Amino acid sequence: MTPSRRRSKPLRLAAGLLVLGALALAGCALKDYPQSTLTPHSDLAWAIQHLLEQLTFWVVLIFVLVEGMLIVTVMRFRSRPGSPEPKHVHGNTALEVAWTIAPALILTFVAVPTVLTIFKTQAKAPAGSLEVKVVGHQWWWEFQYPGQKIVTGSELHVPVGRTVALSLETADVIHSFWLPIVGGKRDVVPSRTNHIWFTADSVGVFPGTCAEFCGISHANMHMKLFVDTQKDFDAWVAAQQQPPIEPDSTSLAGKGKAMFLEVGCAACHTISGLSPGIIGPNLTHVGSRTSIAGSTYPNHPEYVSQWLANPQARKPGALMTNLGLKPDQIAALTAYVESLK
Amino acid sequence: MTTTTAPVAAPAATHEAGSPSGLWSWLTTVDHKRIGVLYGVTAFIFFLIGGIEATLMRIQLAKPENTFVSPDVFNQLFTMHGTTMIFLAIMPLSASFFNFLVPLMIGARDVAFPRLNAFSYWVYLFGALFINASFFLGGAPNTGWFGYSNLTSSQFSPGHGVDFWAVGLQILGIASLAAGFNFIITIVNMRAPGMKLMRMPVFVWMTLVTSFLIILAFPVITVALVFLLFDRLTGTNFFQPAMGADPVLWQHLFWLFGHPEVYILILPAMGIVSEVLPTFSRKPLFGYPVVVYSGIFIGFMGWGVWSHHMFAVGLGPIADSFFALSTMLIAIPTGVKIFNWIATMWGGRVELKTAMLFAVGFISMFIMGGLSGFMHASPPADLQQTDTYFVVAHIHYVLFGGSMMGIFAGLYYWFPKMTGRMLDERLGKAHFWLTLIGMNVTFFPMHFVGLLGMPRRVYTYAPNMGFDAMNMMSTIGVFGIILALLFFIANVLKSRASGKPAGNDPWGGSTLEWAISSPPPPHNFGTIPTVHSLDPLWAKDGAEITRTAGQVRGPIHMPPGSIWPLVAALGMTMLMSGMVFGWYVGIPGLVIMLTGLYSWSFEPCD
Amino acid sequence: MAVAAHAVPHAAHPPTSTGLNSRKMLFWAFLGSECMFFGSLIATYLVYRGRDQVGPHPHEIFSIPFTSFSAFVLLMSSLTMVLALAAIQRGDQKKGSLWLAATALLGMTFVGGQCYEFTEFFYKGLHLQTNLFGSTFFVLTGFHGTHVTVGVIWLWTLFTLAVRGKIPKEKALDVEIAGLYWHFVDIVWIAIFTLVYLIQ
Amino acid sequence: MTDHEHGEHATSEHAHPGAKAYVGIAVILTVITAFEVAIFYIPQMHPVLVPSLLTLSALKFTLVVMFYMHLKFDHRLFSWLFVMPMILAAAVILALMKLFGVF
Ligand code: HEA
Ligand code: HEA
Ligand code: HEC
Ligand code: CUA
Ligand SMILES: [Cu+2]
Repeated sequence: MTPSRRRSKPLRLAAGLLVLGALALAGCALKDYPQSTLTPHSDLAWAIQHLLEQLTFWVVLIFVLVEGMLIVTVMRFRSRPGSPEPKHVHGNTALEVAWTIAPALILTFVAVPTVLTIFKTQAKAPAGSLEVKVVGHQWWWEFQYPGQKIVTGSELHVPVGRTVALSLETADVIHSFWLPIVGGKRDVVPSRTNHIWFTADSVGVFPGTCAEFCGISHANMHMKLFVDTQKDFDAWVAAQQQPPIEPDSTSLAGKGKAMFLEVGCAACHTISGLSPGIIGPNLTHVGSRTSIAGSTYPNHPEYVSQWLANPQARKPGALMTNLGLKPDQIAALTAYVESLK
Repeated sequence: MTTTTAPVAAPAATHEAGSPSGLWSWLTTVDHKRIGVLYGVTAFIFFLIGGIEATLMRIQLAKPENTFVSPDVFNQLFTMHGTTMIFLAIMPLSASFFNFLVPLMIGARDVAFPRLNAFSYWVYLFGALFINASFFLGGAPNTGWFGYSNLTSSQFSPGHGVDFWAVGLQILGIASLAAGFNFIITIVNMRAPGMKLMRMPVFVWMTLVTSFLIILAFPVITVALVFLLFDRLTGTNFFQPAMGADPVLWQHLFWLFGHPEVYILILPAMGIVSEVLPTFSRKPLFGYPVVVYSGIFIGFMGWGVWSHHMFAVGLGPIADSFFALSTMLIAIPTGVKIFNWIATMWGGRVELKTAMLFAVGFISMFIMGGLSGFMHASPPADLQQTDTYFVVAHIHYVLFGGSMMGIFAGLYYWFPKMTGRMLDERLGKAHFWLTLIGMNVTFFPMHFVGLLGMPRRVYTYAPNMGFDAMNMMSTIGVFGIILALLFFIANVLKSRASGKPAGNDPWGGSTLEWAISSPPPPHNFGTIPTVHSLDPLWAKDGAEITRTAGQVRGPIHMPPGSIWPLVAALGMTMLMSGMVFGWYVGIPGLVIMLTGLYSWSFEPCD
Repeated sequence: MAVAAHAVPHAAHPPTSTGLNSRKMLFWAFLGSECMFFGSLIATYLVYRGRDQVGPHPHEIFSIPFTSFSAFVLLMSSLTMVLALAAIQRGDQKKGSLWLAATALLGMTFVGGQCYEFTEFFYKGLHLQTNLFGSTFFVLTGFHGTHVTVGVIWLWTLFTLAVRGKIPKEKALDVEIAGLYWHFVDIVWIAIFTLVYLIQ
Repeated sequence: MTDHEHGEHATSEHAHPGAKAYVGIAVILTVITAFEVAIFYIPQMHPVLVPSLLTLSALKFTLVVMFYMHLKFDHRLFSWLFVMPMILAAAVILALMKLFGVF
């Protein structure tokens, strides 16, 4: 599907008007509603949007008609002094057949596009798509680019206009991967691998989140989608493929590096060539991210040191141990983490 | 209460003689009307508790990054809110109506198994107390009302919350099953002469369908919970992915139960509304057979749609399409019911008494909830909606706007029959309008906040997401609902203190219960009426039925009261709670249960 | 359920709408409900079959001759049960009690066989926790065995009553209902024997 | 027991088969069981193992329900009460097997 939308059909126009009218507050105000499902930015999201528009059209129509009928009936036949005793009508076959068939017809109008969309969106991803493996963890997302040999966390980078095929897995419990802007949810389920694919159609940064209750910090399991131009994406890939930055061993960051191995961070975090831990996010280029810890903290020295001092403070239940670090240790570690661009 | 050999006397005298009071008489009662009242009062209290839990959640969500309750407490709140509302409030409120009304409507003296009926109530009460006790014993369950595995495994949910939940639901399941069997047999076997199946009031039909759903759906959740408990208590592998298990099996078993369950919650309300509308339109139900068949069809179809709760799981396009189509199909019989209800009012003389207002409110709000359900039924669209507040909006329009409004319609309609006193119409109307406004202010914004990306079951949200205003609105709305409920409570208290006496038939209803005094005597009908038509009291012989129904001709045997159902229920609850508390509760429970059952079995019946 | 069913007042009930006995109807409804119970258990067994990474696997430990014998025993207990009922219905409590005892004994043989089988499997390394097969197999057959055990207790209760002459012809329904339960337990085993043991 | 029940029993009792028929059915059941086990052990039968075992056990099932549980002779309502849930249970089993890709 192409990004440009044609709404020639009157039905679609009406539907669009209804959606956009009824949901005026959504009115493309991505700025105000960054996680909105009503501002599609990919073929998948558009496919859903078209279906939603038709659904909304019918549903609103039925709603107006039936509620109208209800209200009119109640008003018109309200008991007034002197109203006659009603006739005892027991039914009317023709009428009853009619109002069985009418919904059945509407149902077909909805069912057909539904099934078509199901098969279209769940088809195999086109060959040559960018493959990314998503792994849900309590309570952060991991992204692996097997072709590019990149592992990162919480922030997914994709190029605009190229199909991205995600395969989705979990490391612990069920989560649900959801980036509203590019399409619907897919659960990540232990012992299963799920799939979803989309082609993002405009550049930008969009929030997403975990949508299946997954424990105490379910509310803090966010992520960000970066839709980059091909050029920016290539640059990002190239940067991620670099070995981690080697800080000067006398600098604060350098001290932090030593400490990283000393206090036990290495047990949980991978930094290429330095440590193999896999419990927490890969930190090789953590400094290049805009947010950390499931996008709950902006990536800023102040927040990083808060995080290191007490991971559970803002993110209850976070599975990173509170190592009881002293302020100077935190300062050094923060400097090191921030240096890992 | 022992054998009531009522003398051939005025009904009033029998009434006095046959209604002993005092605590003991309530503990030993096997009278379906008293059990109905017990169910109703208990369930309403749990409804308030569930509502208070909701209110606490709403306060927490009023503004972003609020810290009114801790995340863990929030998770306990929504889990217990859902569990309480569904299993401890709506289902038993419906059961309260089944109990009170079904024997009256079919012209019976009691249910088929009065002591089983008492047993069912006591099991429900003890199960409800048990599951709520968890709040004080180390934390309530916190994994949501559908407790998806493998989050519920002992690895990810150590502590006893989930055990309380699983054992509690098992106990409540026994209560529901007992009631389900009882009502099936009562309806099939205890009808008055001439009360053919197609002359039964729609409410009785819906009770029958609901009871079948109960006895067929609860075994499935029982098995799922057995697996869960085995996993947690003995280390089996039913939901252990590491051992090759698939946690999705839980979802299938749960929703195989769970979807029929939502029709268990709505069909009784549809039955109630089908009784209220004709009475206040002064016109028989339009298309009675079709309404009945639609109800049966809904109950039947309810078995083939469960995976619409699992569209995000990735079942594949064929399964998704199948379940989408079967789900959409349910819109047809539901629509038929709605059109028939409207047609019932069309050409009638619509009296907007409070009961009628709630019935019309039910239709109106249920359409809303049904249509959002219809939107969920389209899997691609649902992928954007599932697990967001859009679903929360759907469930509250069908459950609060539907089931609860229906139940209030029934309460206003039958309260005079149950207590002998009228409710105040002015307070009632205030209750209705405040409920209608309050619920829409609370739940309507949830559609939008959901479509705008707010997931459900989050204890907090960020300030820059655009969720603030609508959440605040929802929270404000709850206070409207609270106010409405306070009006209702005041109304009930006022009626108890100084309500107008109701007389036999304050509304001019068509069904048999209106032929006898309010509240009815323990034996219900002095003379069991013979039914010749669908609306017996509106038929030619209606006056005759009313005249004779109260007359007692000859001795009437009523089953004596018994304490053993309570004892057996207590023992059973203790036995099962032993899974959480240990053998020193379980073993005495077993002994008490066996004592109860044994004494019950060999107790002389009359 | 069983005991509850007993408790129903037998006398002084006005005739029922269908002319059918309420207790018997309750029991059929109960068996319908039980179908869903065992259906879910069997479904789980079948869904999980063959997903184990670790043994023992069914074909490694099932002993078909032994289980065939058990199945046969249970099948024959259905025969003795129906003969017991026929005797009681004729008013022959003596023969009735003998057949009841025979049924209970056959049931006990079956349960004994199951205990033996479980122990055997246990020694061959199949525990509840070993793998999915262990979990699903033991829970499914365990629930069936529990049903048989409840039935055995029920049968002995009836036996003591019949021996003391307390189940006259008019109370044949008490035996009939126990019989329904017993046959149901038997047919569940017919299903389990085929689906679990023979079709591996 | 009420007169009513007597009445109902009287009618159904007459129709009940006698001891001979019961034994006859037991013999059939035994033969079928033997046959089932035989199929299990005869390699030539393995291509049709599943369908034949299912058919045979369904046959056994039906015999017990119809004759030992008297459904054949009893009121139709009892058949409904039992057979509908049974069909539902079978449907659930099949649906779950399908959904989990067993077949
Ligand atoms: C009283 C309870 C009740 C009732 C009656 C319903 C009724 C329906 N429900 Fe709902 N549902 C719930 C309670 C209920 N539901 C609950 C509690 C959940 C959430 C569980 C959880 O996750 O916690 C849920 C979730 C839920 C989902 C899963 C959403 C998700 O999690 O992603 C779906 C998906 O299909 C759905 C669909 C439907 C449909 C199609 C109906 C239909 O029966 C509605 C039919 C009615 C109408 C359609 C309106 C009237 C009809 C007409 C006026 C005729 C013309 C109409 C048309 C042609 C469309 N429901
Ligand atoms: C029958 C069902 C039912 C009913 C009636 C309600 C009623 C309400 N629900 Fe319910 N709700 C569910 C069933 C129901 N809910 C279910 C199944 C879920 C899903 C749970 C899950 O995710 O697991 C849910 C989830 C749910 C959520 C989402 C939680 C989350 O996902 O994080 C919210 C949030 O606002 C909510 C709010 C409310 C509110 C405000 C009401 C109000 O209508 C409540 C009104 C009642 C009161 C306000 C009580 C009145 C109190 C008084 C009158 C006080 C007097 C008393 C004293 C003085 C002691 N509910
Ligand atoms: C017990 C394992 C463990 C240890 C030890 C540990 N971490 Fe972590 N770390 C985690 C986990 C798990 C997360 C993800 C938490 C979340 O977002 O919920 C994390 C997240 C982080 C993040 C945010 C990364 C991102 O992209 O989101 C940083 C930075 C970090 N840890 C640094 C450190 C440092 C520095 C140390 C040593 C002082 C350390 N960690 C020790 C497990 C650990
Ligand atoms: Cu992960 Cu919610
Ligand atoms: Cu559903």
